[in-house]
Amino acid sequence: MAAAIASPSVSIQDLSLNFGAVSVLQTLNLDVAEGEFVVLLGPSGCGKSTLLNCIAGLLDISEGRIFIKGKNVTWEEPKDRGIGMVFQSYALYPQMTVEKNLSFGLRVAGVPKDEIAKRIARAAEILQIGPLLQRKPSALSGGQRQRVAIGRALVRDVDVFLFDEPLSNLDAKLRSELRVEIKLLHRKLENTMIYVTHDQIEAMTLADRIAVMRGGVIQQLDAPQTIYNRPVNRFVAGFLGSPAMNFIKGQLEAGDPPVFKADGVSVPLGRYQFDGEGGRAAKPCVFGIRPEHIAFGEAAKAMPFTAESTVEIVDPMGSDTLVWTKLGGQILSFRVEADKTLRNGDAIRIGFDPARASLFDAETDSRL
Amino acid sequence: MAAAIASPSVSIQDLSLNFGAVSVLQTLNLDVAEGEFVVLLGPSGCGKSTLLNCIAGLLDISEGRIFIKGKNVTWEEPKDRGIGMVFQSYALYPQMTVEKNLSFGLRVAGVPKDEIAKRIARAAEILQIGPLLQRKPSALSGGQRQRVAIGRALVRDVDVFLFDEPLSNLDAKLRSELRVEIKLLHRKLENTMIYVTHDQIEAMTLADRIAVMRGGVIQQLDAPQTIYNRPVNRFVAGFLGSPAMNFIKGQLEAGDPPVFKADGVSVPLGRYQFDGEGGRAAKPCVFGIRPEHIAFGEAAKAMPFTAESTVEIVDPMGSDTLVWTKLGGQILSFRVEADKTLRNGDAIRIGFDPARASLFDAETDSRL
Amino acid sequence: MADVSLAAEAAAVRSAASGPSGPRPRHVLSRRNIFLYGTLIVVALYYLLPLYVMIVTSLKGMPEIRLGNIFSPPVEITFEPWVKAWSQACTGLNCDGLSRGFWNSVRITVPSVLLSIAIASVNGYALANWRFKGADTFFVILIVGAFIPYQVMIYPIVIILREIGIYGTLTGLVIVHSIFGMPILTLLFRNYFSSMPEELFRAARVDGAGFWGIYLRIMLPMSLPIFVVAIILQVTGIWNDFLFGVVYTRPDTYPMTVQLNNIVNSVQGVKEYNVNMAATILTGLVPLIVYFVSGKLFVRGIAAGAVKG
Amino acid sequence: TDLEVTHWWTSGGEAAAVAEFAKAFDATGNHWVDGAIAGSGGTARPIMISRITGGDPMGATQFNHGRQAEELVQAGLMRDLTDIATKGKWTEVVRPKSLLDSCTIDGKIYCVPVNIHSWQWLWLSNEAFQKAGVPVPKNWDEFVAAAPALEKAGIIPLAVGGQPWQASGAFDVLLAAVGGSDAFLKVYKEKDAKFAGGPEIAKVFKAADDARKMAKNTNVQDWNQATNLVITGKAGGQIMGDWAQGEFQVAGKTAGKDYTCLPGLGLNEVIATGGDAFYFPLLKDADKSKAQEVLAETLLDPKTQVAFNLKKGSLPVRGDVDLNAANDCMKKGLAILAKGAVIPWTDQLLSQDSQKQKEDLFSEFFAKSDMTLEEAQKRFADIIASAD
Amino acid sequence: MSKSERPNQLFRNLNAKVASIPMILTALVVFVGGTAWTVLYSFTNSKLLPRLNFVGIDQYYRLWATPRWLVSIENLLIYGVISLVFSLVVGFILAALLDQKIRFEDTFRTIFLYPFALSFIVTGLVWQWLLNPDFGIQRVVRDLGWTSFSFDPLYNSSIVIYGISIAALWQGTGLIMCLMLAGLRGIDEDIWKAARVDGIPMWKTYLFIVIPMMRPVFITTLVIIAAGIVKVYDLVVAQTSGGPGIASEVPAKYVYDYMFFAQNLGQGFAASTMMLLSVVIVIVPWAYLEFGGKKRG
Ligand SMILES: Nc1ncnc2c1ncn2[C@@H]1O[C@H](COP(=O)(O)OP(=O)(O)OP(=O)(O)O)[C@@H](O)[C@H]1O
Ligand SMILES: Nc1ncnc2c1ncn2[C@@H]1O[C@H](COP(=O)(O)OP(=O)(O)OP(=O)(O)O)[C@@H](O)[C@H]1O
Ligand SMILES: [Mg+2]
Ligand SMILES: [Mg+2]
Repeated sequence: MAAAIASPSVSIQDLSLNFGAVSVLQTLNLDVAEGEFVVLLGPSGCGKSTLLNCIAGLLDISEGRIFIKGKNVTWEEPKDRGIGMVFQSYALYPQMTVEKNLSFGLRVAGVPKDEIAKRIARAAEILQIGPLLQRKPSALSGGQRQRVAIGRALVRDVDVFLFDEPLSNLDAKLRSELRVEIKLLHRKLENTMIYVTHDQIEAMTLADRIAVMRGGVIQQLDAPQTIYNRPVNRFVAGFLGSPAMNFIKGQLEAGDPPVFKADGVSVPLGRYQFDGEGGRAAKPCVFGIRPEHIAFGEAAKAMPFTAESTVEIVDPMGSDTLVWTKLGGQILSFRVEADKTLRNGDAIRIGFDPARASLFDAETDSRL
Repeated sequence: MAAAIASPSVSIQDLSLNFGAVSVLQTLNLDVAEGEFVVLLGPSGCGKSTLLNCIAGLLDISEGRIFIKGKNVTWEEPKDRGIGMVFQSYALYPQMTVEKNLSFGLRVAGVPKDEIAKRIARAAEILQIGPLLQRKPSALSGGQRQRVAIGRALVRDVDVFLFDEPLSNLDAKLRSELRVEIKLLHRKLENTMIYVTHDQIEAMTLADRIAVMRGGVIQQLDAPQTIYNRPVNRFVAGFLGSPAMNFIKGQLEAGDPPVFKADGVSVPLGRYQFDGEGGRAAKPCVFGIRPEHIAFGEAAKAMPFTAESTVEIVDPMGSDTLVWTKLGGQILSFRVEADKTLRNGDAIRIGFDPARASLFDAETDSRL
Repeated sequence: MADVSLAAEAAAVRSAASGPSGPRPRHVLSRRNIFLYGTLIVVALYYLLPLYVMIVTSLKGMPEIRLGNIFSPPVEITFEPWVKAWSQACTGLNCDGLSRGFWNSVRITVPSVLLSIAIASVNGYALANWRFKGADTFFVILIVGAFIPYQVMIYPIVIILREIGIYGTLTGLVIVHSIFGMPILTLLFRNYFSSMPEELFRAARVDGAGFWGIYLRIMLPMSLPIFVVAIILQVTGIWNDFLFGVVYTRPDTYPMTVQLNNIVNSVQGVKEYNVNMAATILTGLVPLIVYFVSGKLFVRGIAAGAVKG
Repeated sequence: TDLEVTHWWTSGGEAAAVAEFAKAFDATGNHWVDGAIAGSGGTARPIMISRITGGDPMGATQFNHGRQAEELVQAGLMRDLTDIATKGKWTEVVRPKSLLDSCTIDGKIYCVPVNIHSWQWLWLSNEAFQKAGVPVPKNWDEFVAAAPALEKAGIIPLAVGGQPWQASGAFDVLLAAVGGSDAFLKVYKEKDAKFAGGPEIAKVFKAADDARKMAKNTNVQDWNQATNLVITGKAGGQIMGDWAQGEFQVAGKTAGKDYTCLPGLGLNEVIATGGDAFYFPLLKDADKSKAQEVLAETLLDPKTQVAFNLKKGSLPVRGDVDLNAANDCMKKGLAILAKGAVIPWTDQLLSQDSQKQKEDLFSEFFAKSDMTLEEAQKRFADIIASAD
Repeated sequence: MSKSERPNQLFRNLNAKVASIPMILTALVVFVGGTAWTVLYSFTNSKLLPRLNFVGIDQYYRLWATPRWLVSIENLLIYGVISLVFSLVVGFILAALLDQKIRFEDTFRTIFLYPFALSFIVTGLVWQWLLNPDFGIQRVVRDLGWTSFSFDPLYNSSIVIYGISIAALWQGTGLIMCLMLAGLRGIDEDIWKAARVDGIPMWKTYLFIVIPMMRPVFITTLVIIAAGIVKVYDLVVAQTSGGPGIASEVPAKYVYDYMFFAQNLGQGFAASTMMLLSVVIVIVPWAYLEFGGKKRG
């Protein structure tokens, strides 16, 4: 984890939250630096929306404190926290036109008319909702509503933006466009953003750091590449990446280099970077390797580790094809370009570089 | 478009629908075969949900006819159409627990108690909502609500399922799991499915055929690979694929082989498969090539067409990296593996096979 | 791991710095509470003042009322007016007070309330969710009907009931109550149902529920607050109704309001204010109990979380 | 046989009076089913009429005798009582004769008058005059003269409640007292609009203006609240019908000592014969029809009459009964009746419609001190002109 | 191909139509029928019993020449505006206060609502007492030393109609509050959250977001109040009987008095036809805009 941030924009300390008997967040700590873009990732129901709601001051927390811009806002009203928020359920004002929805907060804040018009025009352009400005939410499609909800946050001039899955109902094209827009916006405004998403591409491309949550606890908070390449535990490893990381159960055998052994395979781990020394002791462990890190055919030969195998299933996915095979008696998938013609039963050679693998303690699931 | 299906499960004929002055669907025709899995794709607001609602009988259509299982159901009640539906907005019954939500349709249909219990147990297992069964929708997270909404359709034993973005609020892991489940379910039940999604992977992996819509009109209805590789027009080409297809404006020059010319580049189209003869005449056109079909470095040399270029932007995306460069004075992106280290300004060689490109008339935007 | 402990340390350092933490405190005497409860209590006093006068008066004897101050508490508390109102006051020759009509009132009120709410809520539901051609026209007529003074309709209704042959029966009265309750109640339900998210209705239709299924199982449980309002309206209206109760029934089924009216409304003769007050409070008790009990059904935010968008 | 009888006598004294009828009727072997509906006729009448026209008539029903039931009779819904009347020699016993006239339509008798209520009384509080230091007046004029003294003592000279019929009734009483019986009949019976607009009636309006000024501080609605002002000495007097006496009695006051009653305002000692009567709807059931006959006879039975009227505080319709138990004021009334100084009351002379218009006029007149006498008289004449 | 025909319109939504039969019958037979009957007889000189003895527009002529009718109309307008404005405002504010998750909500709600349960025959009397200058509030205040205090709204012709409204509000706002409360309870929590984040003050949230969302409830309330206003009768009778003089007369009382006291049905019918006519002129166009046309109100 990165060192403590000197003057965090948003700082959450020992936050706990219960809904009656259900404990949703447990002594959660999170520091977000000024101007940072943090993405919250985690399985459905892990408490991401709840966390955002706590930061916004919309839920009364059970314990802990929240600082925004160095100010303790634990007991502040949402409006005094300097935040803008996009709700997962949109929460548009149903009787107002799109334009009114966008401008209402500004008008209340007393922003001058032409300034409002300017900001709305800008948001409408970014979000491509110009022609919808005079409609009411009930006459909009799901994606259109979502865009209006984003627009409502965008027009506000605040330090901290909270986005709860703002792009989930949009098509890929629009999504990638908006992703770019949000990134640009962030660069320009330099405000802090906390962003919940399910889309890993979104997470990877947008985030300065990603917080992976599970059951109300942050598992890992790190730069996207670190999270992707050096997940701290098996949950994080498995959660990120699509298609998911392959896991092969086996045994770590001490030695120099240590070797990973599973049914008929042994992978020398000379190039693997252990997390400290303790990890090198012999113990049952799980070996993880991402499908895209597995080479095949000619390329495989160049890899530090290679093996023979047969194709079990071929799954075309448009731009690439996913191929399922077996290693050490356990299922393994890897990606090949879509034009490679492989058939079930074809004998193939695969290979990878153990330096890119991840090794987890079979018991504690944490990285070795 | 594929030839008319002999005995379609769902057949939509000349369907039009207006909301007052706004015309949302225009003389739309769609035949879905028995047991087929059709995915509707299209930009936000193009009328996908509206189309599903029409099929379900929830909107009174303005014109046309709808057949389900050979029966004209244009004026039938939704309940008499033998359909199950997942709503984009979930539409859970707020006063009922999750369990009641799931069992409602069955209880209405008079399914025996133990049968209901069995089906719910199964749906709960698939959707991982077992522990939530006694909660009310208001105590669920967004994703959990969505799963309940899916469950409500799953437990029903119907011929036609209509899914409106059923996975949009789920995390990647769950999404891919459910995708598999839905696929398996479809194989097992062999019922017809019409499925709206924004996720191209979902569309590509699930669909027997994909219908790409735009502004209430179906642009192309074909197998996923065909749509991906041979889009009928520039809209479809640009809409599918992420990162999106590169488009280069230029001129088609007749000859044998015909040649595509743009500022300083000329691509011989000997290997390109034209749509009929008319396309070969000289005219302004747009040349489209997908980022993943562009080879780089060594691999580029083997390609029928190669060119020199410089790297403009490098955009890491986790498993791969997107590289932006220029061709014929126009921007071009291509994908390289994440570990390839490229820097802005690097001189590189790229290449591709024109057979994999798509050529569009600059005026009509349709495929040549 | 080292980093984690470092961060924790840093956090520990900062949390030593004092500042609010934990749940937002709820001050009993916050400005908001003082304003809120202050306003409520002041308004409540205005509402309670007449009740106070009524109760005080009902506990005084007539001489004290003749002379005294209406606000002064009774010098000598007497429950006689209450006893008299309940069991001794005469309707003409029958001197058994309000108790006489009590069961009649119950027998009139229960079916009338049930029937009128049932009919009107179904109407409202049909109008809001199953619009058919011409429905609006009937509805507008109904709304205009809400403005017709009851008295004007007495004779036409007498004629109608006479022609169907249910004049003077309990059935006739129940129907009359349903008819006059219909405009307002239908409006009430129609508007409430139409503010419900349409997707719910659609989902239920796809789930195979028909007209009645959706009504009973989806709409009804979601609209408890409005049913409470309807019950309040109807119980009060019908329980306190005098005109219809007496015009469209026979003496043996007169409701207790006839007795109340008799106690209160004698033009020539002595007015026993204390008995009047007691009788009024007694008569009002049944609706009051209904209010209090049904008030629990004012559930908070029932539709919350149902729908996105 | 059970016979349902509807009426609007529901207060204590009234109910006790009705009980006498019931007792007498039950004694004949029939059964009086009581259908009391309180309120004034305005509440009760639509109910009764609905019942009758709705095809579910009661056995007998009270109306103010006079013109209220005229149309029901004309519509053939009421029973002709001529036979019974002939048998009971009603024409001879009922006194004054005008009572029976109001029951007679096209030569047939349709109702049984049961009592006489008279309006012509001025009730005075002896205590109030004592306080003001003036003698208790003997007639209206003295009363008007004493008003300033009363006012000085903080006493309202004349109490007139806010209900419209009180103002209108007070005017009618003034008309008969100040204008005289002839004028009264000329206006209300002959409906001579010109006369009503003329100088003689202007005098009455002058008196009414006095009354209006004397009454201007009355801040009560109900007639009995107004009476109460007199009882407690807060007001000097009140023009009200004989039913006011009940209030004095309940309050334990004695006529002559605590209060004084002046019939005909002490100017013109006449009594108007308003009152109540019973009508019998036409029934199909032969048994009930029989019972109706019995009831009709019972109502006019001398014993029943005495018992009833003593309780009710009204005068009996038969001259041949003995009323020793009557109190002071009642005896005064009886004496006047015996002299034959009677006039018919407006109930018998005017349609309810005209009555109502009159009420509207006078309640406005009494409340609006800036309404001129000329204007009021002109409107009064208009009402008389269109009266029927 | 023949199957593609729209099915007979009569059988679409058949259940809904069947369920609406009571409403249709009521609307047609009772309201339209009854109204037509009333209008017809308003052209006759019916007295105690309805009789078809036509006299043209005589009844109307007389009606509009009657000062009491004119006063009634004026009073109705004043009373209508006052009670409409105040019961909406007060009712809504009370509901909003009760909606703050307060303690004893049940108790407060019942207190505000109880007057609705009590018959006005007697509560009218109590208000008459309370407002009586001789022994009501005025007297109490004067006894406390403020001798010039004057508060006698029921006994002063020029303000009596306002005085009547005091009791009207006391009796009627509770119900309005309940209606509003029911409406408030139907509003999605997320809307509140969104407004809080947007920094919209509570009162503005109510005014600009919540109230417009409650439009259907307001319409219902409006109709209930308006119908109550047009029909107002008991209230006046119980407190002033239309007095002092005719200062607090209202049209419904005119109708009632002339139908049943004056036994002049023709006049009563003419007056009620006038009332109905004005209601129709206001309501029908509005109702068509509100309820007709659009798919959902
Ligand atoms: N009630 C309505 N009145 C007018 N226009 C409407 C109404 N409902 C939807 N529309 C419009 O119809 C078009 C199609 O809507 P639809 O909901 O079918 O889109 P969609 O394809 O499902 O989009 P999304 O992917 O964003 O959900 C949209 O442009 C929308 O604005
Ligand atoms: N009012 C409530 N009462 C009880 N439990 C609740 C309530 N609201 C949410 N929860 C539970 O709290 C947990 C966290 O919910 P939250 O909405 O924060 O999830 P999330 O991470 O946003 O999920 P998603 O990605 O599906 O939106 C869930 O398990 C949910 O069921
Ligand atoms: Mg969430
Ligand atoms: Mg949609």
